[in-house]
Amino acid sequence: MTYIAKPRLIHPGLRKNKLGLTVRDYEGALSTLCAGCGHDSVTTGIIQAFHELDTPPHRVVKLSGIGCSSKTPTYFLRDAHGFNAAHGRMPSIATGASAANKQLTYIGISGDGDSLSIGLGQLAHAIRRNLDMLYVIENNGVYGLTKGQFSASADLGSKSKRGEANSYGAIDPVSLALSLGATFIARSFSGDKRQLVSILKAAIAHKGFALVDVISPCVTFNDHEGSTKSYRYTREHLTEIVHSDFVPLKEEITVDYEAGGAAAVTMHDGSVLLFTKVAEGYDPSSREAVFSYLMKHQASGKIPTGILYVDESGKDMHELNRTAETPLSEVGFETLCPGSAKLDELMDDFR
Amino acid sequence: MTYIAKPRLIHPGLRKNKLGLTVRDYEGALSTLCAGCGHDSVTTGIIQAFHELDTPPHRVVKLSGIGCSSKTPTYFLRDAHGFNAAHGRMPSIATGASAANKQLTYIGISGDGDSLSIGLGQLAHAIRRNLDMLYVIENNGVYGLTKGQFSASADLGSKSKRGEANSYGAIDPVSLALSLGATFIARSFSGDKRQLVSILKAAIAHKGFALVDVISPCVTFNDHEGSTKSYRYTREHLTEIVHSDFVPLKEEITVDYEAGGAAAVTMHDGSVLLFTKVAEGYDPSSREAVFSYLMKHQASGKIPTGILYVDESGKDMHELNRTAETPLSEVGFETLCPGSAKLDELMDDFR
Amino acid sequence: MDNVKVDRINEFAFKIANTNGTGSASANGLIMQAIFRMGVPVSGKNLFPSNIQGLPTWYEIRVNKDGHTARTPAFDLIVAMNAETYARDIQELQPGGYLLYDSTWPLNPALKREDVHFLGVPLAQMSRDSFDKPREQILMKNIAYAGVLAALLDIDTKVIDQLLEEKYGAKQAMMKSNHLAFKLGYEYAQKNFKCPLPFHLKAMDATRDAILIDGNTALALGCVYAGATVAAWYPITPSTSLMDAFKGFCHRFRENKETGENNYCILQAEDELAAIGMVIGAGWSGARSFTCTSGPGISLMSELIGLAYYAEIPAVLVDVQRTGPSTGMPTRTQQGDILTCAYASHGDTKHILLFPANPEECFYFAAHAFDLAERFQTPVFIVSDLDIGMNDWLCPRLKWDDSYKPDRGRVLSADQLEKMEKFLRYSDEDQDGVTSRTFPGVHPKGAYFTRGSGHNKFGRYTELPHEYQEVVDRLSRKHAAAAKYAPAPIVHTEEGATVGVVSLGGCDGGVREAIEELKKQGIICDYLRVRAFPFADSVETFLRAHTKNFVIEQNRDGQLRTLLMAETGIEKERLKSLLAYGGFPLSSHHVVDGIRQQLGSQS
Amino acid sequence: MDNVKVDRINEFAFKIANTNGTGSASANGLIMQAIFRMGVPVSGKNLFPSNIQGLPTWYEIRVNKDGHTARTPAFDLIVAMNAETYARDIQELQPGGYLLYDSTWPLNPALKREDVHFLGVPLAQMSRDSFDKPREQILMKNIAYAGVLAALLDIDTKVIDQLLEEKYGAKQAMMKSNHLAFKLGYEYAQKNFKCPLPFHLKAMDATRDAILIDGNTALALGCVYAGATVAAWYPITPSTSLMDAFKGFCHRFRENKETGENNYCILQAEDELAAIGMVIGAGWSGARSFTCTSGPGISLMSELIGLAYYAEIPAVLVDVQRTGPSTGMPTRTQQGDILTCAYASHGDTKHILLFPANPEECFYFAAHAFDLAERFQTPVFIVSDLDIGMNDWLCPRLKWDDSYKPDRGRVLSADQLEKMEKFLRYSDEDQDGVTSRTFPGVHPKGAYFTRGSGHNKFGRYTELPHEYQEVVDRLSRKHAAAAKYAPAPIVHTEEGATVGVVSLGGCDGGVREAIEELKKQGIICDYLRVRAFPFADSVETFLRAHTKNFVIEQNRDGQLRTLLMAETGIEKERLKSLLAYGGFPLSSHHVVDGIRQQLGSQS
Ligand SMILES: Cc1ncc(C[n+]2csc(CCOP(=O)(O)OP(=O)(O)O)c2C)c(N)n1
Ligand SMILES: Cc1ncc(C[n+]2csc(CCOP(=O)(O)OP(=O)(O)O)c2C)c(N)n1
Ligand code: SF4
Ligand code: SF4
Ligand SMILES: [Mg+2]
Ligand SMILES: [Mg+2]
Repeated sequence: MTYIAKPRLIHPGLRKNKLGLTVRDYEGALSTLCAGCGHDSVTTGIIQAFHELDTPPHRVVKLSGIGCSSKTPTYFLRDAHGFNAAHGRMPSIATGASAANKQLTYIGISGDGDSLSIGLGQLAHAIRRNLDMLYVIENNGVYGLTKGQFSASADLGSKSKRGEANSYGAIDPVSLALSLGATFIARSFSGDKRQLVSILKAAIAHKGFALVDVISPCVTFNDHEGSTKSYRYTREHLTEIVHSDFVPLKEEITVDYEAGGAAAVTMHDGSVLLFTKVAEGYDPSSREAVFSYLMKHQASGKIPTGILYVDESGKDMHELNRTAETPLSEVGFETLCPGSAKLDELMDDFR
Repeated sequence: MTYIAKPRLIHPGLRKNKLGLTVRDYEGALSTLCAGCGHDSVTTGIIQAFHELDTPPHRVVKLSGIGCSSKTPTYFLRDAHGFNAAHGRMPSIATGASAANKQLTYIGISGDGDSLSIGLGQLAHAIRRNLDMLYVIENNGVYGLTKGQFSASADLGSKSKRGEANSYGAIDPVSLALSLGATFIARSFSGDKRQLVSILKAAIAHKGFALVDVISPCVTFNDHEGSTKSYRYTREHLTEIVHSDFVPLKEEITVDYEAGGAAAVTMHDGSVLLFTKVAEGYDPSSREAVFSYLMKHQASGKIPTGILYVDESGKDMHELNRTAETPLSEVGFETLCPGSAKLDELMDDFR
Repeated sequence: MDNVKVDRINEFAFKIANTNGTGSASANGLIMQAIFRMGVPVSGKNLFPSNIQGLPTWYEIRVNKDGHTARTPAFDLIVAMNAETYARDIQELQPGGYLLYDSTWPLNPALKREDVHFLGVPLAQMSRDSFDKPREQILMKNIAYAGVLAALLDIDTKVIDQLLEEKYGAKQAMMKSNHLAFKLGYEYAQKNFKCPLPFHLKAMDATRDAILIDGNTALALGCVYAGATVAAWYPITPSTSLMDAFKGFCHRFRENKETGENNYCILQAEDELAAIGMVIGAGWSGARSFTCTSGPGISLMSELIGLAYYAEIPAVLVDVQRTGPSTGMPTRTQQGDILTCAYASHGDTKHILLFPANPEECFYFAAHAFDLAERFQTPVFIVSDLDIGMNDWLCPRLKWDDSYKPDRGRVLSADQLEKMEKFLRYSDEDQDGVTSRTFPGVHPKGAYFTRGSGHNKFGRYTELPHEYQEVVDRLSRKHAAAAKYAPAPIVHTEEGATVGVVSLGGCDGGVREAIEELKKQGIICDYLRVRAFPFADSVETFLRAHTKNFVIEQNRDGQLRTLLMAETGIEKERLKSLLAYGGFPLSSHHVVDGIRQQLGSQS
Repeated sequence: MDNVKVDRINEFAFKIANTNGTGSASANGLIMQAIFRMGVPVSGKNLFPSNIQGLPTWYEIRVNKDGHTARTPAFDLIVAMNAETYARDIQELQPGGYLLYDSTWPLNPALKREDVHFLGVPLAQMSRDSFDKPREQILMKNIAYAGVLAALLDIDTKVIDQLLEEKYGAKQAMMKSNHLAFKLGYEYAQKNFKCPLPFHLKAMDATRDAILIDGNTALALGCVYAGATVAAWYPITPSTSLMDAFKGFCHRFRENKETGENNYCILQAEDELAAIGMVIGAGWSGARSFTCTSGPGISLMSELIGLAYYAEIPAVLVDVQRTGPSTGMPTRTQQGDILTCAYASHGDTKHILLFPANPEECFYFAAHAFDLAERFQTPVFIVSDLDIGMNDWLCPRLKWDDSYKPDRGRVLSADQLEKMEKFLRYSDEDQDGVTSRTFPGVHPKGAYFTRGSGHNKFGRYTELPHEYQEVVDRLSRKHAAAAKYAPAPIVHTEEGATVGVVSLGGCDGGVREAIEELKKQGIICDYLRVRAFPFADSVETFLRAHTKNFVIEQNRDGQLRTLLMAETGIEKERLKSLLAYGGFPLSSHHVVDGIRQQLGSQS
């Protein structure tokens, strides 16, 4: 932690965070995505979230699979190690990286194809292990990089650019995660930066697997009339059923809220998540209540957004495995190797 | 359909079905599983179900992955083609077989390892396609064939034979299927043959994907004190929240039930599913209600059984694809090949 | 040397540098097709990035009266539409060549090259002045450079009119815009430059019986004609357009327009593991089924490929190769999967591979592949590549022999089964390596339990060494037997040849051109093009006939050479590698230089 | 010929035929360990089915004073406890051999063989008479035959007492039962048979510095000693016991008994694709990590193996081979994954393979594999097999050199990075093929974007041919460079040798025994055992020294031979295959017969 990136350039107008870094210091290479692609907005949100959380960029590990979405880790946190894995295999790579070094912050970026088709099994099992990471699905209902085939999150009946209607039902990552016991589940929209950033910050603070499904339209292949993942459709069907604010540990909690109208969840690191505007009777700590809400909204064609479910009590993979505090990658060889005397002793067991 | 198996041996005492076949004619090779293995009881249930449904054995295709459970297709319906696929890959093989011949009856047998770990993605997508098949998970919470490792359905804290406690939460195939939009979901217990057979029959009659999760204890590796998939534990924690009867199309419906106390679902082929004893307020046609029930029972340590969810309105893979009525494997080459004249015409498009 | 001093008719190459996502495909296609319609042999290579919008892309067009259509890296003219790549593009011009650029903005003087002619046309300006909508301005700028090219290269404008009529006949507004844009460019060039350039076109009659088609489309069409009904795949460049084309043809030929019923089933699988599973399931159940993929997909399919091999289930896999390893360069070509395909899967496995050299063979090999897969009850790979699969090639019109009957191999009918005492799945009574199979649902006697676990000739589980060996030994014989049924190598011998040249697939054009060139330079080569594995006996015969054989292929490790060493009796000393693996299609220059150099250094 | 006429001391073989799931392992282990403790070289081969209960299983024990521990198919004595396999078992006896059976039930007279001695012991009866619980009756029946064997073979009963004491010291009831059962058998034999048999044991002093250990346990221990901390796997026979052992050793050596904290992380993955992903993630992040699997797992891992190769990430994979293809015979041994491992993944890829021959090498090769993986930043395969991995082998005690320091290869520290101008991941300044890497979280300057897509030497995305080639060419040099660091071949030359013998892995014992035998028969062989790929130069030197080299391996297709042909300069005519692939460990008989036959047919 001693080698914090030096601020690159002095942009006099830019706010510095506690590390003295401006938002520019959290950026990456120039995007090569299509102009207007939702994924670029998500990138901006991520940059802002990390900046606001005062995270040292090089203590972050950013990973992805393959797809337009999976290219985006190059576009943020240039000082963080990145791993552009194979299609659908990011969760396992992240699991291994975390196993080797539990002290870093892990963020994975994936697409709906990457996560819900080829990578569904790995996603499900990362959830099951409650791997401590933020997992973002940049969900556009299509395979962007391979030019517009329907993905598994394409809604039944949604039209492709060529006019074909999708004949299969959608896999909804939110309900899926709920059924698999995920401990943090949220949905947002790339076009709603305010909400997105606050969700991302809470998700990063969450100890355990935080799934954030972001509807992120593909302007090139899925933003036309008839698509249910277009900017227009999404804007018209969004409903923020949970409005939450994330209050980092170090800030004083000054947010004003009526008693009864808000619920507060204390995160693992002591920061607080305030549910300030919650649909009536919504209980983000009850799987069944959340599932009910999802089903009802689905039936009425609405897309519920917000932090939909949180459970801060779950143990993460390392707690479950009782991994030592020192990252395994840093434990000295002397500690790891039992040495010749112990071997000699052990040999007697094999006689 | 003209080549129906001839009854093999005359067992005077055995009931003959409409095809003149006795239950013996639905058997297979001798089981090589451990004495007392739950899977053998499931085999018996399958034999009985097909016999009672008067299904011509050779019009059934039986498939499996790899595992003790996946060996069982050899033990029933010796006149049916069988396919012992690779570990976790049965759903895709079944999908292809069905694509080639939609007129056969498909039954897949899998294990919790085969379906919930390596095969999770394929299972999920077979559900999504609503592939018309009966899919049985013989769920024992362990990898039987590889000698007792925990599977993904092992409950948190369940003890292995060596005394280790499982540290991860279980993946419940029933909630998973619910979140994925499965159209028929049931759970049973290998020790409850009556219930199992009636569920299997309904599942076979169902048009679309029918998931039947059968708790099927592994006597060798997971039937000890401390296991939550043992015979004893299962018996003690079972609760039949839905008692249903399946009434095949051709039988007259004479079952007596109080109005309001039972619900009836008409299956695709016209047969009827009667929910005769239903936990108060249980609605097998509402995903959210079913999910609530599951969560509540899970919290109280109960294992709900019965036909938990049915939706006969869903289109199956072939309807979604509008596949021709004649099995593709039987369409004549003359029909398939456009011929030289058409080709010549087509060539002008490439100039 | 100034290559363009003398007039060269129908023998030159040019390329258009652009940014992807700007819709240049129709302009490029228009030019290419117009040349084709003028009866002049032409080929196009699309070098596009693995990205959707905003990165550099090139479209290379080669015109060659002798029909050489391999890629050439020697450009006489470059249309530089992408400021980002100006520097590189200018460097790639032949001395004396022409650079056509958009003079709306001034050209950086630092980029100037003394030995190159610069032709500035204010394309963006012209387009902005004539069209309103931003999108149209971008598109029409492209059509405008097509107009300039037409003037510079003497493209028949009547042909252009005709093409626009065919394309936009129904959409008058579009037609008008295109005409206008084309004219703007054409007239600007006529007015400002000396047209045509010293290299240009002149109508010929060399494409009358030809078509322009890409390999993926041709292969998809072959699958339709072969009677394939089940296709399962997962999208991956450069194989995606194959399934798109298959879907299009099925839509056209396999749908009952009255009932809406389909005589096909295309399954977009959740991944490649599932795709091959579906193909195997369908093949097992009696449908002709296939998948198309690229390298990463083959890796993912390997476990189930072994299952199909061992359980003896027909399957056709098209591997449209791209540059590996790993994700590699998804939009660049290579022949890097030869060994992977030949020995795919753990344990002792060997597969049948077909190597088409062009779209024409893609079409014919499709039917051949299904016949082999069903005759030998095993996976068959059609090993194509991005260059063949995605570029438009000049080919003879495809023909179909209506007397063709699919070779379904040994399949027992219900009647045959009814008459049999007992059906034994893997029993090889007549010792030809192939045994009889049955389809599910046909007859109870045909039932057996298909498995990838150890089985004996009766299809029953076994762990006995001799029973196990009996089956795998037969598989080995069966594989060898396929050599006689697979496409035979194409051999071209020359009087006085001193060296052999061996190659495969998409190398063919470049190699043939190089052999002609070498002959002019006094180096006479015999040529054998491998078209299948297992190798026909004639391959070894050819190799034996030369002390030195150059094995030319597009990968780093000389994979075909390895396979030849491993699977023929030839001494490896006779086999010299000549490799190209940077991701671009092979050009004859590379071959000529490579052979000369190797001969030189040893003579 | 009656093999057992003359007394044979410490030189014979016997086997116990049983049903799996009946708990015979402890009886068999007791016998085997007792012989070992008597100082006599012994080995055991467990031939078990892919099933949990009720199918035939055999345990073969060979005693050989000269230390030959390869499997032998010539049995002097068979304990026939499984009525189902009586017929087969009796057939497998040497003429003059002994069949020990349970005479509780009469033996079917049809099974009698004139040239064999039948020894009936009412084992079930005895056990039923002495024990109450059904489970105990079954188990003690086994201990009773151990007693019979002790008498027949003259096993030192004091050693047995000692072993039972060690095992059951704390459980007096168990101890008593075992003693009783053993005594029942022992005394019955003493009373009813002429003890000992003509072949029997006599204490020696040949195992003082030895241990009995299986390869999976030894390899797991090696991983602990090498400092591996992250292990990810998916259960598969025959690799499962490796991870079980690793877990056990970690439990013993890597847990902080006070805090309960673990200096390791074992992840049971959801499948093999995830297992290798985890290993790669951990290796990338700076932990020594490994997986163990068998053939099907390697197939499933192939895509990510290519990623690790191309992105240059260390990973150790243990392939405990079983009989393929596909699911094959999961409980039978084979060396069928050699080619699959060498070239795993699509595109141009080549990997480092180590071939341990026995548990001892499994232990030492583990540390070696991690050193190679980190030095060369690439996947390294330890190619073991079921025979080595799951059977107990007689080995010298394992030793550890405390001065060993792990070779972590080129890793830049925070301080080094701080001082650097710019870190370039794939830039090979000193041209030795290996470049510097960094771990995440260490220093901002160390950050780079790891990718399986085309990259240049700076680690940045590229689609340019020369940039791409520069990197893959270096990978090729890097692979070749590993030859010098990998375990060198073991060469044994003999004065007057006329042929070369080349082999690998678990064939070693059988081959060495065969070479001794052949020498007695006048055929003198030189022997080279390959221990790694890429091949050391000495491999080619050896092959060149012989016009005829027999390549002995356990697969159908001669995969080592193929690799030798492809990857050395040797003429293939010098390489003759001698294969065994039925699933049983290689025996010297097979080698002797094979070589004699091939020499005979050509001389
Ligand atoms: C094994 C494998 N199969 C297929 C591909 C081709 N491929 C690249 S990206 C992609 C889909 C990406 O879709 P998604 O994850 O939704 O990302 P998007 O581009 O829409 O952001 C596919 C199929 C691949 N790279 N690897
Ligand atoms: C690719 C692959 N990996 C691993 C295995 C080993 N394997 C065989 S069965 C099995 C697990 C079976 O568990 P489950 O499906 O629950 O079946 P059960 O034996 O418990 O009925 C495993 C891991 C395999 N056959 N193939
Ligand atoms: S193709 Fe779609 S997802 Fe990909 S960069 Fe363009 S807009 Fe974004
Ligand atoms: S090991 Fe378990 S699952 Fe397998 S056959 Fe025995 S009891 Fe059944
Ligand atoms: Mg997408
Ligand atoms: Mg199980």
